[in-house]
Amino acid sequence: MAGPSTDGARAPGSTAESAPENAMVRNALRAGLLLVVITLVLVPFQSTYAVRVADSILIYVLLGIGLNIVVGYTGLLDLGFVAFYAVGAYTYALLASPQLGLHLPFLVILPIAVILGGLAGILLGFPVLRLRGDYLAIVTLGFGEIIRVLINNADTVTNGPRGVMRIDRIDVAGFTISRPIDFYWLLLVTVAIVAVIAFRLEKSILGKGWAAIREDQDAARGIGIDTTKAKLAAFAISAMIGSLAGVIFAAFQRFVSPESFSLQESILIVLIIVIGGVGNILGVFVGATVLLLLPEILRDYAELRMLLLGLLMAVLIVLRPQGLVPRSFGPDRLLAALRRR
Amino acid sequence: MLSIAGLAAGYGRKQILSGIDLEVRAGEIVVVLGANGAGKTTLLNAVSGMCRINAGRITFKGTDITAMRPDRIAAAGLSHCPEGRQIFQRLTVEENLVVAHVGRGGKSFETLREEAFALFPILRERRNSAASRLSGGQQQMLAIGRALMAEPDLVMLDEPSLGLAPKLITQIFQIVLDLAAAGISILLVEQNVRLALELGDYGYALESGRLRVEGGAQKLAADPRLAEVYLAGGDKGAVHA
Amino acid sequence: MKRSLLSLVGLAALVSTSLTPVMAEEVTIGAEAPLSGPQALFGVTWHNGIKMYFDEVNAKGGVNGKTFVLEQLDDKADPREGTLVAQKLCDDDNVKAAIGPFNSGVAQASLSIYGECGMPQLVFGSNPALTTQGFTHLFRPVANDFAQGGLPAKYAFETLKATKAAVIHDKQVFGQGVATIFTRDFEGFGGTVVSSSAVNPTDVDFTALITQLKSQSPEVIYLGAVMPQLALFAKQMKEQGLEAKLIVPDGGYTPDLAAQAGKDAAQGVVVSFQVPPMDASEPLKAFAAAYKAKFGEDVGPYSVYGYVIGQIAVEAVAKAASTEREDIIEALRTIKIDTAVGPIEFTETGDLKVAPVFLYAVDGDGFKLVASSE
Amino acid sequence: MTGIIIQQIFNALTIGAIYAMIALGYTMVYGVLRLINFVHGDLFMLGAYVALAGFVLLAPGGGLVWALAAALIAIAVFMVVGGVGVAIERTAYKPLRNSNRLAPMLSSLGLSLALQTAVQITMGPQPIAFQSLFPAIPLDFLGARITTVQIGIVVAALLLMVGLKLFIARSRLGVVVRAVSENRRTAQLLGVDVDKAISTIFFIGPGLGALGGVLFASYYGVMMPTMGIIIGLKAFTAAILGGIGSITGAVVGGFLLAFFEVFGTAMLPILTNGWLGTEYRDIFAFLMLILVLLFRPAGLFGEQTSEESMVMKRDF
Repeated sequence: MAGPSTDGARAPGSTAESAPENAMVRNALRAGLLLVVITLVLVPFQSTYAVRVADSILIYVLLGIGLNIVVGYTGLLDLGFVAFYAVGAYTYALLASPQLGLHLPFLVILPIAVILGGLAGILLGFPVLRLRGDYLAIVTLGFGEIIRVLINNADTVTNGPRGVMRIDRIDVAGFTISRPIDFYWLLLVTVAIVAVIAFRLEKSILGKGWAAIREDQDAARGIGIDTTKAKLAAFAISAMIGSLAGVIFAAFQRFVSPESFSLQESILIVLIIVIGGVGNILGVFVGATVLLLLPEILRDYAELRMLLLGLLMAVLIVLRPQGLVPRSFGPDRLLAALRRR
Repeated sequence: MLSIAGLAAGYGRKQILSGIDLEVRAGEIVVVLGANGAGKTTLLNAVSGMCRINAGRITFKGTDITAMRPDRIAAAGLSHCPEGRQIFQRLTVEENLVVAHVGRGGKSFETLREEAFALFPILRERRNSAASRLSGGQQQMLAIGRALMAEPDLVMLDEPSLGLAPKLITQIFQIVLDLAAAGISILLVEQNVRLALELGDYGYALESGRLRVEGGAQKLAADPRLAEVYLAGGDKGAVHA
Repeated sequence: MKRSLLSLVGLAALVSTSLTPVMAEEVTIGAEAPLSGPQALFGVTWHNGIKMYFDEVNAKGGVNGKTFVLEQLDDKADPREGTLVAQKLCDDDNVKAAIGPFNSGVAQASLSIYGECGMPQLVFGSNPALTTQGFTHLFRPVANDFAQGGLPAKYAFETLKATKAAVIHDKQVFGQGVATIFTRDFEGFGGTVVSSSAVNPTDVDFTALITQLKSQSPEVIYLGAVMPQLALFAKQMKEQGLEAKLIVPDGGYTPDLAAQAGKDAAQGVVVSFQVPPMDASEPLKAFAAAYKAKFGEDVGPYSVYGYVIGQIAVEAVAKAASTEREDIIEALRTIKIDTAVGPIEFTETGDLKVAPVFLYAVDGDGFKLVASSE
Repeated sequence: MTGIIIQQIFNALTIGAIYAMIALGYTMVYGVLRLINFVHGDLFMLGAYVALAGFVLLAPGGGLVWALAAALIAIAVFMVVGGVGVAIERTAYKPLRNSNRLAPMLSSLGLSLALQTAVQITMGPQPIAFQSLFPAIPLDFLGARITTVQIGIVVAALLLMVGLKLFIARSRLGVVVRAVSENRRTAQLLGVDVDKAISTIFFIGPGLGALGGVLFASYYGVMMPTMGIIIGLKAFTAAILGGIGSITGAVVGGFLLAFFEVFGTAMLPILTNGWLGTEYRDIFAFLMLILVLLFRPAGLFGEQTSEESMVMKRDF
């Protein structure tokens, strides 16, 4: 539209990059990071309950990073993300439990589940390519429900509402991963790897394409981005991460049933990324921590718990609609803060 | 009628206008000129409260309207015929008029509607058809007719001639003259410099969000700096489009 | 208004009891159930039953010098939350026994956690598979699906002389479980199941299904679901003029059935229940009255079971050698207690030794015994 | 056979009428704010509870007094829940009007949870029996059994919908509301008090939804704090099916979804020879929706506009 003003004297925000403030932000970031590292190191010394809560949070961080690719990077609202979580969880459950009498090793199932998840992502991606905004939201929601109902109804394979029981522990090279603390380390490593991959993707050519689609789909097409391919890639990669989270979840809980994959779960994951800050990996950590810790802290309040949680959710969003961590506070800024003296 | 002093305005963090002083007197036609992207539309939006004002003061009929809400400004008698006409496509012609009738001057809707139909007889013919089915010229007429429903003291017109056939342009401008003759002040943003200065009493030329030249219409038409505005602004506009 | 007044009275009572000098040893019992979300109805009223018994015991000064504290935790009927609740209770050394989970799925996910910390667990989920996995800490003071689905089939075929039945369930662990047993047994007797359908657990409209059933003219309809679906189905059956005997599982044994279905529609609906006739059991009658006085509402679908579980837990703690978890498990293994629903003992696997089931038919404002498994 | 078909048609009409009433609220709010107002399903629930409170307060007898009381209660429900709707908009959505589109949607999710739990805490989680607004007399009609409640619901819903359509089409406020939903900025530029128009929508939408809740409770005879979730989701699906933002679309979508469901339940086992049972009904409804959207990406009556993505374009 119009050219920028020649005198930026009164333009708000132009001072945001000034040196003293930046130093403050840098110190805050460093302090925050230190706090996170201390927490992560301290978790293993807490009660098993605390470790279990940490495991839960990390699973949702994983899910959040996955969904963030579609919602945050590409700007498409996916309300059926839990379907991919279910694909992963049931793949592991069925291939490593007495249910079908199969007991494949974890390292064999993992790639199968991730590939199946990716295929499910593409399957969902196709019909929604033409849809935008809320139409896309409702179709993805429907897809999530379809997968859940299919699992619930296919009794002969999935044991229906009774779920798959006695799922195998993870055995890798003689190490058994079964205690909450084992999963804590496994999840920590997985989250770290996935976060780095997601971050690299965001900065890649593909990531730039996603950003273009998010800003303006028509314009993105106009500058030669293959939006079909980019969107399908987003759905597939996000689904693969969701499926991976599902595998770990199934191995951790050693029982999966359809009720773990309800619409509420999808919404919870969307909330995690929005409360944390859409499109921001750091935000996913913050969002998952807030949204999983709050119900735990409030657990003793029985009925009041959900009332308080609901109100807090609304208040948080009204006060900080852009999320607790703004997009500009991405990992790049964190890295920069660490590098610079 | 309208006076602007030291105005700086823009959208969000982007500042577009700065240091604007402008004056429209009663019954006068004032034209705002400038290349694409010079900030003309932003100027009108700033007056009607549609963008962020960072500094300066806008008074209308002696009242400070700088921080006022757009609907209050319109209800105070300052109509804005926006860029691209902004007709409600899904409403009928008559419904478009209904929306704009805010009951300011006390005239009934029927009276005002008849006045608008008298100005633009074609609107009477098409009163019940969806506005989306009107031609560009008819839509422009509707936009002006609609702006008059608030019984305004001042009408701001944003490029009313854009995309219209020459014959229609003449017709529209004739009506602008009639309105001014009836005592309504006009603030006109126009691309067509020659026509605008023929029509107007006074003119301002913007360049990159600042005032470059101003003066009586004839004097301005002869001012060599006016051409520079378009040349310089044209380049800038091309760069920042 | 009335409710808040009542709860005020309750609070006053609570305060007055807690003001009395504490001589007794406090024993904390954890209880988990869905207290929020769509299944809150079951969890809250079930817990109310437990709470009632604990309060009664505490008001009398406890048992064997022990008073009882109920720690209620919400699991939202979500297996994942259930594992966290289980771990939380396990980690808390004050918690001597756990009641719950309410749902079979949540139970399955958390069984091993309770097992690993040696927590005596009184589970409510009815999935028969729960007690077949070799856990020694686990007890189920409630009939599993086999008991509840079998008697109705026998009753339908032998007493009602029905040969055609339609089976419907809500595609949940419990509903599908009892419906499967009903189908198996009814066909085993030689009856025909003319149609088998599932509805969503959240459905409230069965008119389309009922219209379809009308054309199949079954004599008996077995509906494996929970309240309020049982009442809604009865009501809509009546409205659409579907003439068949409706048999439902224990969730329907509540005054709500007649209140929500309408007295007319509820007449003759057959409900299976683990509890002998109300009139024969004084404690039960007293229970219903006391419950209403205490919570200001009618007994919930599983409140009686909650009360009974409370009785079992208190008895086990009272009889145990110490309040250590393993001693309470020992006590449960050999427990013999006369509860509000009759005598209870556990088998090796933790199931009920005798799981009597009774069939009642709605008759006027109450229930009339029509058959029993004994 | 004809009896069954007529019966099923009436079953579908009754459910459809209720879906349509709720779908209207979703579509109206969406039309103006581009917001999926998740709390709408819970306002529907609130309507039933307010009506119950009305009955308890008035304790009407039979006959005319009853009819009068029922009418009074209906008005009270509309006003109270409408007021709640306006209050919610003012506190939870207005501050978010210029932020990304996900924010108000999630704030509505939070409120939905809060409202549900609040009712659950004050009224108890158990279903409460609800006396029907209409007398229940079964009528036999060409082999079908129809009750006067069903007829009452369909008639009441249709009257309200016609009323709404007239209000939107004819009254000045209705025209203004349409103008605001088409282009909020321009309407404001023309002197329209946009907040007032939005408040109007947040009054009428929830009001209608609440009356839908009363009709629902009348039909099924039962209400509970969580009843808004599923119905809300279905009504929202209906709104999307019809083309969200379009009033006609919401009504048609509501009835269409009800027909899909009812005939899906009836025909699925027959068509697939028992292979797919009624448990696949919801899948069937969603598949139909996806199919419709594949051919008409903006629903049946929706306007195909180049819409921005759900997530914010810029974050200033």
